[in-house]
Amino acid sequence: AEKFPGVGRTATPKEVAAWDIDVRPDFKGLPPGSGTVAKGQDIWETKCASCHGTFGDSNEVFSPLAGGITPDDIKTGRVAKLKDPTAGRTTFMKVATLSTIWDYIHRAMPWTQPKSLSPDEVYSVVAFLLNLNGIVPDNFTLSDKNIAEVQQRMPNRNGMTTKHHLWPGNEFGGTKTPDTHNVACMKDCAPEPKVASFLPDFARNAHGNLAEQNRIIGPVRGEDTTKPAPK
Amino acid sequence: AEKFPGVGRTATPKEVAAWDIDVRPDFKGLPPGSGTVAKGQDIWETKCASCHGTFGDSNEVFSPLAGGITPDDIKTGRVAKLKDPTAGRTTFMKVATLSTIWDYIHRAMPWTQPKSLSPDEVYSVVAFLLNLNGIVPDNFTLSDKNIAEVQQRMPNRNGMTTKHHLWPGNEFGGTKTPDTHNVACMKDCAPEPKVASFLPDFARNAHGNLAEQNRIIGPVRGEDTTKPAPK
Amino acid sequence: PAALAQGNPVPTEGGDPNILNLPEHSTGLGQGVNPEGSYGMPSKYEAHVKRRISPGLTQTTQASVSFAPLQSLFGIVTPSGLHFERHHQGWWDIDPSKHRLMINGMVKRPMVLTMDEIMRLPSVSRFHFIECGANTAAEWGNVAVPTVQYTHGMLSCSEFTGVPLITLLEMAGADLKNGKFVLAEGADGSSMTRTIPMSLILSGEVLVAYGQNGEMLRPENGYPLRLVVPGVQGVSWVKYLRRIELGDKPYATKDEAVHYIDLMPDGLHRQYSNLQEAKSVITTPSGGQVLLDKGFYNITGLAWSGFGKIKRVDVSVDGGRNWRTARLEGPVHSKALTRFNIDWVWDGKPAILQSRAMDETGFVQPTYKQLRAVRGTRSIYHNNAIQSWLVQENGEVKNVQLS
Amino acid sequence: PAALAQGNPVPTEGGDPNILNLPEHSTGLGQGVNPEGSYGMPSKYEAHVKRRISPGLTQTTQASVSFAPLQSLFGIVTPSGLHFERHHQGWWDIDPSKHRLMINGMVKRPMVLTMDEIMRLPSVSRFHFIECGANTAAEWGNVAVPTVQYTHGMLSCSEFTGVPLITLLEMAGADLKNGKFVLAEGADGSSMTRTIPMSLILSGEVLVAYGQNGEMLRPENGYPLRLVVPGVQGVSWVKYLRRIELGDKPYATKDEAVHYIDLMPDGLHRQYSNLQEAKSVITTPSGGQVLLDKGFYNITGLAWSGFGKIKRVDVSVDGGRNWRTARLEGPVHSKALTRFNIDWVWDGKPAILQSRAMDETGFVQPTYKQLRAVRGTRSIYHNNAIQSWLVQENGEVKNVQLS
Ligand code: HEC
Ligand code: HEC
Ligand SMILES: [Ca+2]
Ligand SMILES: [Ca+2]
Ligand SMILES: [Ca+2]
Ligand SMILES: [Ca+2]
Ligand SMILES: [Ca+2]
Ligand SMILES: [Ca+2]
Ligand SMILES: [Co+2]
Ligand SMILES: [Co+2]
Repeated sequence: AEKFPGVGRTATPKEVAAWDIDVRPDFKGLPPGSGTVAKGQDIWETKCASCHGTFGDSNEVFSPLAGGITPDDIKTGRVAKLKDPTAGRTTFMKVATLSTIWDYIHRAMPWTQPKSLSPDEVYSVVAFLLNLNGIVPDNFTLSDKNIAEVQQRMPNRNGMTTKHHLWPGNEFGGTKTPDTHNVACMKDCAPEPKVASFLPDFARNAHGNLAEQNRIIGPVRGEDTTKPAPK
Repeated sequence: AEKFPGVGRTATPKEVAAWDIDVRPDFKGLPPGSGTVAKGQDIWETKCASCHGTFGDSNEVFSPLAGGITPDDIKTGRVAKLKDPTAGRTTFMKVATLSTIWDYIHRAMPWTQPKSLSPDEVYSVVAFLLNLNGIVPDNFTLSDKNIAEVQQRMPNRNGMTTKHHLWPGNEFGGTKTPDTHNVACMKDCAPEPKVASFLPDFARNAHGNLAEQNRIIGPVRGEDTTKPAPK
Repeated sequence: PAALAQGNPVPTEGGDPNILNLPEHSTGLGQGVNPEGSYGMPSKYEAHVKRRISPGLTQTTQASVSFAPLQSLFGIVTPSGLHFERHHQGWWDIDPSKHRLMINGMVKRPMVLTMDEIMRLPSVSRFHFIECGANTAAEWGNVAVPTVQYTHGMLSCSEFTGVPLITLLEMAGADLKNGKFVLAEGADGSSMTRTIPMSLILSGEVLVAYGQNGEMLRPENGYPLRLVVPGVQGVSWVKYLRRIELGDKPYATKDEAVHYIDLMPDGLHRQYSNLQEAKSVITTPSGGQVLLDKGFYNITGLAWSGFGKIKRVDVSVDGGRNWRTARLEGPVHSKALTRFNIDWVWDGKPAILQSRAMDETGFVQPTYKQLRAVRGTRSIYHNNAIQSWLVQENGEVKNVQLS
Repeated sequence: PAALAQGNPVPTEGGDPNILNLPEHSTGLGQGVNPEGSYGMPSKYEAHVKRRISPGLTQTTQASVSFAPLQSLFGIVTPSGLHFERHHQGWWDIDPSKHRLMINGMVKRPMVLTMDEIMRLPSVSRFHFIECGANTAAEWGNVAVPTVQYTHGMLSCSEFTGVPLITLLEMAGADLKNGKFVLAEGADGSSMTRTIPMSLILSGEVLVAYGQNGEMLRPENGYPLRLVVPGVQGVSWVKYLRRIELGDKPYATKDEAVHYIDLMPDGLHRQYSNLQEAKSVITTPSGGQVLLDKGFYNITGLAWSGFGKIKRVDVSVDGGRNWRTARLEGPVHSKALTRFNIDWVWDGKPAILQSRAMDETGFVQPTYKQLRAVRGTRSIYHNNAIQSWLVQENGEVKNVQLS
């Protein structure tokens, strides 16, 4: 006998097809198709560049998608610039899995019309982005047949680790101990404290008048940041 | 040393006088003063009758204040009509303590202008209500001097008990056990149940359309009470 | 039952159009974060989930009540926007910077505190139910109202934050040896007064509260300050609290000498009947609802006791002949609502649903028969009898009482 | 400090005018119970207690965040109207009668359920915190924002009601031997996807939730259905949940392959870093607030851990040299906010306030020094370092970091 009679029904194949759109790192879920860099550029210029910039480098609507990658990164699978504390981080500097890009553009982009692109259009625009980042040549055609090979050129493909304590369960073989090991010392624990960082005076009002961000009663008030600090 | 330095201050005598207005059953808190039934009737007719009726018997804004009391009740201090399951219950049928009436009118009436009556006005209007209920004669003057005597004529002065389980603590010497002693029987506990009371069909829509009083999703819907029950 | 279409039919076009045709929210850009100064509200599809007034119950709106929609609530927290209301002289939105609390009576030093000062003191946060003493009053004699909103809706549960009243009394140098009763007084027109039990003050349970469900009390619930008297009927939870007086005798205030007194069959009234005994009610399925279909249902409801923690709740689907023990959501808080759930497969035949609460004192919620045998039918307050809901063959659920 | 007047001066006229002159609410008739169809709102005097946007943080409002006003909240419940918001492609108010949940992947029988059906299943109600993985991100390198609303306000706690996901997977005949990862997918424009840890599903902790604080989820929080993944960063609590897929490999979705990955000093990113480690923060007094006076204060704050219950919270007022253990409000719920309180008398001299949480695993919240020693300053996510607030002589409280 059913455990919950009357509740739920079998999904039809059509229904599963309509919603099961995810694409995994091993490319399970990827629909067949293909697209060229050139076609991708057309799509990009019509449907993407307004937000992301002609070269995927705009910071106006979202952080840059392209840039920061060297030919050597493509060889090693590690983006060297990620070690540079002063460098910005583009999407392609970070992402290890090409499936992620394909899947996300297919489900979510363009931002105002998600799911409006056909698979071939997605192949095209992904090809364009790969080209922008120097991963594939100008005349490249990306398809379900060669995408696994391109994955082998992803500049940060070796840039991920799951050796940490923050995944519940053993699936990724993370570490058993946390990163830090503070102890609950109660007396004379630290030297005389020294303030190393605080907001400069000129930023006093940068988040609006804090007097208006606290209740009008209570144990405290908000600082009137429209005026200099009282003596 | 103070336990909570900086928090709170001593109340001044003026402040305590302004707010400490309660009058207890032993008449602690009662301000001196007096008032006649006749003056009370004037006040009543100007300030009270519109809501409570000329004879304190209106049910329009609130349940009746006066009525239902016999001379015998005044003797025994128990209102006999309270045993009659068909009888309504007026304020003076129930109240045991005259202080309650004085205190409440003083703090809360007239409803739209609470605390507007002087002590003498309250004495007067209480005298009027006592007279309406046959407790004091027409020419009576109620005052702080004689109010304790009048208390001895309150028709339901012996009508209260604290012999119950519902006061936390021993102050009233209540009972130690609850009224009911159900047991958590699990199997074959009761005879075949018979429905003894339910709402008649004509009342189906008396509380509005119940379909609109339940969420539009969920395990259930609300009944469409604008239509007869489905078969 | 045949009366209602299945909620999830097998699709005729090879699929549910709600799946096959992607909705606009899957193919468009949604709204932005709420602009500064907005306060979030429920979905527009939740418009039916509202407090309601019981038709004809009161003659004015300022001495009146609005009932919480228990039939549509989950868990134990009552959203503050749906908290039941009970006013004796209307509600106010009081300027908290001008509100004061006075402590006087049998204290060494009568005191005045501002809200600022009260909020500087050591505070506690606790979940408690509040139930009007007159909750379920309409049902003492007979079935009178159709739904759990009207039968049990003068009931809510919140996380309250405030200062234990004992802290304030001690600050003022209270004479706790001779002081046996405390008067609490509000600042509204009625300046509501009630005698507060000393034992609950000494136990630290009574709070002078300003917080409710993480924010300040709502104006309808006494902003900026109310008394929280766990386990005791709501009328003692004095709103707009302005004064606390310590005395050696009880006060017999209007709402403990004319109302909130329980008429017994012998014509005596019980006075100072404060505590709410163990009680429970099934909220789904409940009166006025319609089951959509035969099959599996999760019966769910609420249990509570003014005497402490709920220990157990049993549920019957055959009008009290046989019972099964429900699952309680834990941790169970003392004097707080406790949510129970139990499985049920409805076979389409008539069924009578009941729940029966037991608290940590071992007290078991009574039947109507047991309760009336002692208290008759005219006592108005403290009706904690077991509620019966009749599920009819047509799926409609009726409020019924059994013989 | 001299800068501010005392809140409760000794009266010059022999009494506080707020006491001597009765306010209109003590001498008039108040408002009636709210009319049908209204939903209660906070006092007009609470207008400052609002969610806020951090200036310049995001370029759009639909891929953005609004912060909860932790500095003004009490207890552990976040009022739903003040719950923090985080959207990746805007929020929607979805018609729940058209919403569907699909279960597919490594199951015997892929399924479709309506909201009606989900709400018929056995449900549970539990308190859990939700914290954005990027909470406190701005502070990794240096002090960047002035108040606890902006430093820690991507944090809320609610009572969630829903069905354990494992119930649904079992219904669909899930292959729990080979199925090792679950994908959760939303119905919004981004159709947000995240890989959900199987261990938390098997433990029964992961919920398919529709209820939040007694009512339905708010539209901004995923109405009518969201995943609740206790202890895990908020991005996994997929809103507008439309699909659950069981698979044998992780999914590397955009928000676990491009964002919500933690950059380490060696240039490697940590992927699938899901849990929020033990953390705490003092909410009063906190940055941007001003103490009104010397004297007694109740230091209060919140502690939480994605690894279970909070065991203890210690507080320092001298920048971490000496510590005292705070009072915890109990019962303490697993993976829920826990409120702590501790007494403090401020002598008017500079003081540095810190709180330090310990969870039931024995893990102790780290200092900035300890955290940066392993993770550097560029990992964006999972900043759970001890927060320091400097109380200055003028009463103003500053967000500071110590060397
Ligand atoms: C109207 C503005 C807009 C348009 C047009 C648009 N995008 Fe985006 N795109 C965004 C925003 C905003 C985000 C970040 C969303 C978030 O926070 O999750 C984004 C994210 C992305 C990302 C993920 C980057 C990352 O690091 O997370 C990719 C890849 C992307 N867009 C590609 C495209 C492509 C391809 C198109 C056109 C087919 C396109 N976008 C059109 C605004 C836009
Ligand atoms: C505008 C209408 C109105 C006016 C005028 C008014 N009352 Fe009332 N009165 C009420 C209402 C309504 C209540 C019930 C309040 C409650 O529910 O707590 C009440 C309650 C009372 C009670 C308590 C009765 C009980 O059983 O609880 C007394 C005594 C009383 N009024 C006396 C007076 C007197 C004396 C005056 C005039 C000086 C007066 N009232 C003027 C409306 C009014
Ligand atoms: Ca069905
Ligand atoms: Ca899939
Ligand atoms: Ca002071
Ligand atoms: Ca007094
Ligand atoms: Ca009440
Ligand atoms: Ca997040
Ligand atoms: Co009343
Ligand atoms: Co993000």
